[in-house]
Amino acid sequence: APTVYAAASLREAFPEIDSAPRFNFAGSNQLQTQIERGAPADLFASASSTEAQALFRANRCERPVTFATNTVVMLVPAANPAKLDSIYDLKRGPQRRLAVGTAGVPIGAYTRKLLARMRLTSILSKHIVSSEPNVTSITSKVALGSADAGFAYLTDARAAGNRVKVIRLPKWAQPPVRYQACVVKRSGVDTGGANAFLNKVRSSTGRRILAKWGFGLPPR
Amino acid sequence: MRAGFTALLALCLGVVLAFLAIPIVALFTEVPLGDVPGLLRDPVVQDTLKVTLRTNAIANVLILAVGTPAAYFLATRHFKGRALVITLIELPLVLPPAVAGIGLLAAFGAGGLFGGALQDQGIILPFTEWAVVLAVIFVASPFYLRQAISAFESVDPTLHDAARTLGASPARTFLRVALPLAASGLVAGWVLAFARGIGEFGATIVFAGNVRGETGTLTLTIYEQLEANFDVALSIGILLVVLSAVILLSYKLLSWRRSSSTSPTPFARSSSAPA
Amino acid sequence: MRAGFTALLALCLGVVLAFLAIPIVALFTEVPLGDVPGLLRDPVVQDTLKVTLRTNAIANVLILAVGTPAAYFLATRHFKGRALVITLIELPLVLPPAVAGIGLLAAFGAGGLFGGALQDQGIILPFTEWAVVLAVIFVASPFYLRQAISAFESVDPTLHDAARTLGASPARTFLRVALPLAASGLVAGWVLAFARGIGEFGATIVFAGNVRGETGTLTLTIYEQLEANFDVALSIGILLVVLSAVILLSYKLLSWRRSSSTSPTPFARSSSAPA
Amino acid sequence: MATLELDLTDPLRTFELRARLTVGAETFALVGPSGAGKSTILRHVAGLKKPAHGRIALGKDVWLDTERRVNRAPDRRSVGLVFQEYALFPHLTVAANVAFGGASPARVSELLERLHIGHLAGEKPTRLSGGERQRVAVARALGRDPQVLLLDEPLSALDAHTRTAVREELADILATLAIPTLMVTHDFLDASTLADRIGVIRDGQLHQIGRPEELTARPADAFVASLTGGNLLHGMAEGTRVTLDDGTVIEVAEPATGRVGIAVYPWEVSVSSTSPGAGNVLAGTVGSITPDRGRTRVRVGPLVAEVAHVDGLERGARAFASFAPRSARVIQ
Amino acid sequence: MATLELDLTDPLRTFELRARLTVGAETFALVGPSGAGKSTILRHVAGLKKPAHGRIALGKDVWLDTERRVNRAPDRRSVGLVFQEYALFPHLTVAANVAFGGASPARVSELLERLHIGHLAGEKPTRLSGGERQRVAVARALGRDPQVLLLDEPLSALDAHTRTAVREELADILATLAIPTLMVTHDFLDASTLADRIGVIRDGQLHQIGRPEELTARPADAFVASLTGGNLLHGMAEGTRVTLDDGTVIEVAEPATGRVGIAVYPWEVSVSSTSPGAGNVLAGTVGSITPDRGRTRVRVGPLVAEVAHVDGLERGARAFASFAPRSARVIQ
Ligand SMILES: Nc1ncnc2c1ncn2[C@@H]1O[C@H](COP(=O)(O)OP(=O)(O)OP(=O)(O)O)[C@@H](O)[C@H]1O
Ligand SMILES: Nc1ncnc2c1ncn2[C@@H]1O[C@H](COP(=O)(O)OP(=O)(O)OP(=O)(O)O)[C@@H](O)[C@H]1O
Ligand code: MOO
Ligand SMILES: [Mg+2]
Ligand SMILES: [Mg+2]
Repeated sequence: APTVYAAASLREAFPEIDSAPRFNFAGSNQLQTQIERGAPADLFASASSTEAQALFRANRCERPVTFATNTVVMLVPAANPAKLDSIYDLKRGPQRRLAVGTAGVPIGAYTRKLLARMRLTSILSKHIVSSEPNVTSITSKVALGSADAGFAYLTDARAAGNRVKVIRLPKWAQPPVRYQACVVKRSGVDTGGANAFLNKVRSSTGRRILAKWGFGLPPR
Repeated sequence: MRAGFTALLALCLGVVLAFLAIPIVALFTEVPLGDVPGLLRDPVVQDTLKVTLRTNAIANVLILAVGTPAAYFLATRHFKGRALVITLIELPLVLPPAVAGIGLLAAFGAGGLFGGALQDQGIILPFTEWAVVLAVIFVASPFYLRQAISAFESVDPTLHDAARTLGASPARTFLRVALPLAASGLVAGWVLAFARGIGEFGATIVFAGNVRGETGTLTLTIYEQLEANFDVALSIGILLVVLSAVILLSYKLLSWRRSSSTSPTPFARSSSAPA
Repeated sequence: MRAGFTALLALCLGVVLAFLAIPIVALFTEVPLGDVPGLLRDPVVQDTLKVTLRTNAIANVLILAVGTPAAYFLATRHFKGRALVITLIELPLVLPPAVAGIGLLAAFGAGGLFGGALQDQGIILPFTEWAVVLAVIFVASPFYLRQAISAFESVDPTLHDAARTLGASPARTFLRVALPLAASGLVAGWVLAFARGIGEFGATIVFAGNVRGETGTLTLTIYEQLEANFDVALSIGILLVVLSAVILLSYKLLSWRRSSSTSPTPFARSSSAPA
Repeated sequence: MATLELDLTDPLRTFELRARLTVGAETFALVGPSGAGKSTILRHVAGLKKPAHGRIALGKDVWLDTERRVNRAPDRRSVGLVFQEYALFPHLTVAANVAFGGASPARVSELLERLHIGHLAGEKPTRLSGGERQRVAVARALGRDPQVLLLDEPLSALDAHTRTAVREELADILATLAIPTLMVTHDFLDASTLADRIGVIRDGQLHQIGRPEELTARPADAFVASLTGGNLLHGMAEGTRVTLDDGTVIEVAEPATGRVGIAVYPWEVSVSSTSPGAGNVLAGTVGSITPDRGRTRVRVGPLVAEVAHVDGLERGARAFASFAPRSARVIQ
Repeated sequence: MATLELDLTDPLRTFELRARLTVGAETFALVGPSGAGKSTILRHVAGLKKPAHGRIALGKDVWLDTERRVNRAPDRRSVGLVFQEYALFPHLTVAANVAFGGASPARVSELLERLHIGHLAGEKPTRLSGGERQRVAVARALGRDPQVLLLDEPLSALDAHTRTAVREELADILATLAIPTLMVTHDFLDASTLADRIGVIRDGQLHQIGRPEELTARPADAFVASLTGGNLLHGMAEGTRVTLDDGTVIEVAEPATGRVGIAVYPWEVSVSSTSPGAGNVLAGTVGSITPDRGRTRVRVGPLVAEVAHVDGLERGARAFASFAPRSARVIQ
């Protein structure tokens, strides 16, 4: 079975598509670094095009393909102690504690883009911001109540279940969140296995499962 | 005033105990304890448990097998630079695990000091099970070595001499005298090293990644599962707390039984810690 | 055959040393050492350094101030349940830091056991400097306590009795006899605790988050910069290695000078480890 | 000078300690086997251990009274305790050790001079010889000007030849102090040189109290007999005739019945190669022959004799040891 | 039985150890102050320490020859070593301790019986008394059937009263062994009871070798004089007249010149309250008066005397100690 390095946000969907591969879920940029450092990955599934394209340019993987899209949302703890009902609440009121991805990780980059479009960049300096290395730690901060709010993907909100509440963000502000996958180039790579898995992801079953977990789907 | 001093001491102890106990107690309040067994049957947890046990078993066997003779050498032989060697052995103790992970990558990773040579042999260490083993050895072995050296040092050297004049070779002296007499100290060191290895995170995530069924240990899984399956993460946490407490307590009971049956000074203050 | 035994021991030691030294050496080969000072002047690193020093200073002061009397109490008083208390104190040693972080959250986080009560007082711990301090105390204090207990235990109790019959109150006996005689053991324990605190990651990230200038410590920054700015991560890593080595070595030199000037038995084997 | 009175009961591990003593301005030696409870009594007096019941008073000053719930802390009792291994503070100089109890610098110098260790004032205890350490320990105990002095085996850590000198010196110091002094020792010569009275303690009980020569003259039990240097024989008594276990019949001074021990001192035994006509005679093989302080120690069978000459006797030869009936002290 | 020959040079911390000895089937005692190098010699013989130069041989069997680069490991030398604190293996039973050297179970039982500790075979050493431990240590050393026996202060860890009994027992064992035996002790009585010859060592040099009575008769130096129990006086000699440091003039047997020591044994000193006409007389204050083994020990000024009676003498009184000129042994 191939070894699949995938963005943390894919943690629920991928094993459901096929539980055979060995998975490594982490921040996309962390996985990119690991592959650059010789990690024995066969397939890389990134939460943005940046990481996959970087590997492709370095001739460390085949041409990346887009297989899913996602939506950035704001999460608040189920109890919502800071009483946040909209992102605009962050412009007012007292200092809040926010969990935001670091600029280097896809979710962090998307969040900053989104806030820029909404002209809300100031909230990153107004509030206490914890820089998180991947979506997992963002959602967990919110789920555990140590952050009053966090920015993550819609899909993570689903996974976190009833511990968090989703606050949708305007469609017009959404950056294009494109998940790209590429087959790794290295000696001993399991190209066959990697392609087989990638095909499963892009098959209709795969697309159905991705959709079930809240991902958007690129046109066929 | 003088009763005050003891009261002050007791107060400090109370503060310490409260502070250390509260988070552990709180852990148990967060999760429906009845669900724990079910959550632990989750295949992710099962995989993780297997990886953790396998890698730690290998690492601990290596630590004991190579570390014990090395510690004996350091405890009984005197040579120039011995202090430096011991400092080197203790260095990983004070090294942040992430830095240790970077160091391991720099040494054995692709493009690392030895990475190329290893790769030519077809050996890839980073992000494999062996990377976990190496990471655990690197961070945990100093705990064992340190305690083992002092355990061997505290064996009365005249017992060693006595064995030699009674016709025992150096190897037999080691096996029949030094080893049994240092045993409780060695076990104490091993308990610490084992615990440190089980809890290892930083060096592993950097050097081995978190590949399910391969390098994904219990501790890594806790971080990964914190988001979605908070209850799974907590269950693993509780499993680890209980495991740790059982190991610690059984070691205590063991050494307490030993010492109470052979203690030469019945009024010596009972030693608290595996010192 | 008999030369073989010593050779075997030396071989094991060689393997241990090589394995522990290689990653540390490799670390230095990875980064252009000339750039390190420049990288360390990066404002991110500066902020981080300040947070690390401030939080660790507070944590260490608290550990020493409260831990020392508590350890003295445990070392000199005998009461029922003492073994249990000591096990409780050692439990955080074997607790994975992430679990410790969850425990701290469960205790002091919003919605935690005491979180509500604290919040009513206007105290919110997560994402603040105090959360880092608590996390450091929780994971590091057992190292100090454990060593401090055994340091106080190894002070000959008849010296304590002697001080009392010479008219010293319990407090004076503690200050003039127990403290100076246990000093080197206390420092050894403190070195370990300090190092553990500086390297702390798991509990901090879970409980305190990574807020720049507030909870972003050196170790957290290493993880954060590992992908973004590997050279910065490495520079911090090297800074920490050097810092650790300096602390260890200066402690060794200190205790070596002490012991060589007052050692009662000139032929006692020189004690290696701050045991 | 006040008198130290103590009356204690304390259940120890294997027996109950009971001690009742009055010590004036004199030195009282507690002698007894290991584990008899000697050190425990000193710890009671110093306040380092609390007995189950009892009373300790120095004159009118009550240090302990379990009935009235009085129990002064050690630092509030005026005692000087010299510990068996001296328990000097290893991190302090000799002068600082002596000053620990509150002695002024002048008093410290005076004490050091008096004990001939003035030149060691700046040394650390670990660099001293056994005899020097002992002197520091005594100086430190005296530094508090105690009203009671306690010495726990003050000479046992010393070499055989240092011991003689230190013993005489200590004797002079104790003679000038004139405060109640309780001393523990294993050695009868130490006790008889240093103490005015000796109490023999075994299993927590004071079995015999008396001046050294009284103990030698009438050892109350086998322990005292062997402590004072006597040989011990066993047998069945019927009046003044005792049939020893090897069948020999001897005459003793005091009549007794049943199983008894017989103490015979070496210096009251004669040895010859031919059987003497009179007295009690034991035949046996000659064991070790040792010159000892102007006399010769010879072992013949079960008896050690100290005699002026051993003409014609050799190891392994047959010989006869004899002693007068009044030298055969009966021990029940 | 082979003879043990040794000839060693070894620079130690503060002096150079030099020892040249031949020990036949006898017991040789090394006596000397702490740090003299006694234990070091035993360690050399056992092979636990290598001297800088030298040769050790048992008959034709060469154990060490630094010139020929021969140096047998300790386990290949046939020695039994009884350590000062016995060094019993605390984790093994008494029987297992004795069997450690390879003795068969039958031999182990035999040794235990011979040393009267058969009933302790199953005990751990920590549960034994001092005397019992000593016996186990001897049994263990004998368990290897060594051709050389080494004893490092075998009695020093024992109580004064256990010591006498164990000493006599050990004397019997050594007498029957008949192998070269080297023993270290601080105590002259131990040495003279157990050993055939005594070597007095100080600062690594053997100062005097002889039988016990020879050492007493002619102590070679101040150390031997005090070891054998003598008083030591100092003064300036001119022929057979010596002016002591306090001004008293005495007569000695052998002529000498310059600064000398004078050894006088207590049992050759008489004491009286009036000045005797003849002999050497020292006046002084009476110090301690102690009954000691059938005699009385009295200190008068700098002299200790052992006399039969002290009629009319009291501590603090003035008295006269006298001794014959031939009792005043001159020490250069
Ligand atoms: N705190 C205690 N509680 C109960 N029993 C004790 C305590 N301390 C000592 N003992 C017991 O009391 C007995 C007397 O001990 P102690 O130290 O007084 O003996 P000792 O006569 O001084 O012996 P030694 O000559 O060996 O010093 C011992 O048998 C010991 O086991
Ligand atoms: N390995 C060594 N190297 C150098 N010097 C040593 C060594 N071992 C001991 N010494 C020194 O040699 C001297 C003799 O020591 P040794 O133990 O033989 O004395 P000892 O006569 O047995 O004394 P004691 O009666 O106290 O046991 C001491 O002064 C010690 O400092
Ligand atoms: O790569 Mo992620 O899924 O933004 O943490
Ligand atoms: Mg005692
Ligand atoms: Mg010695």
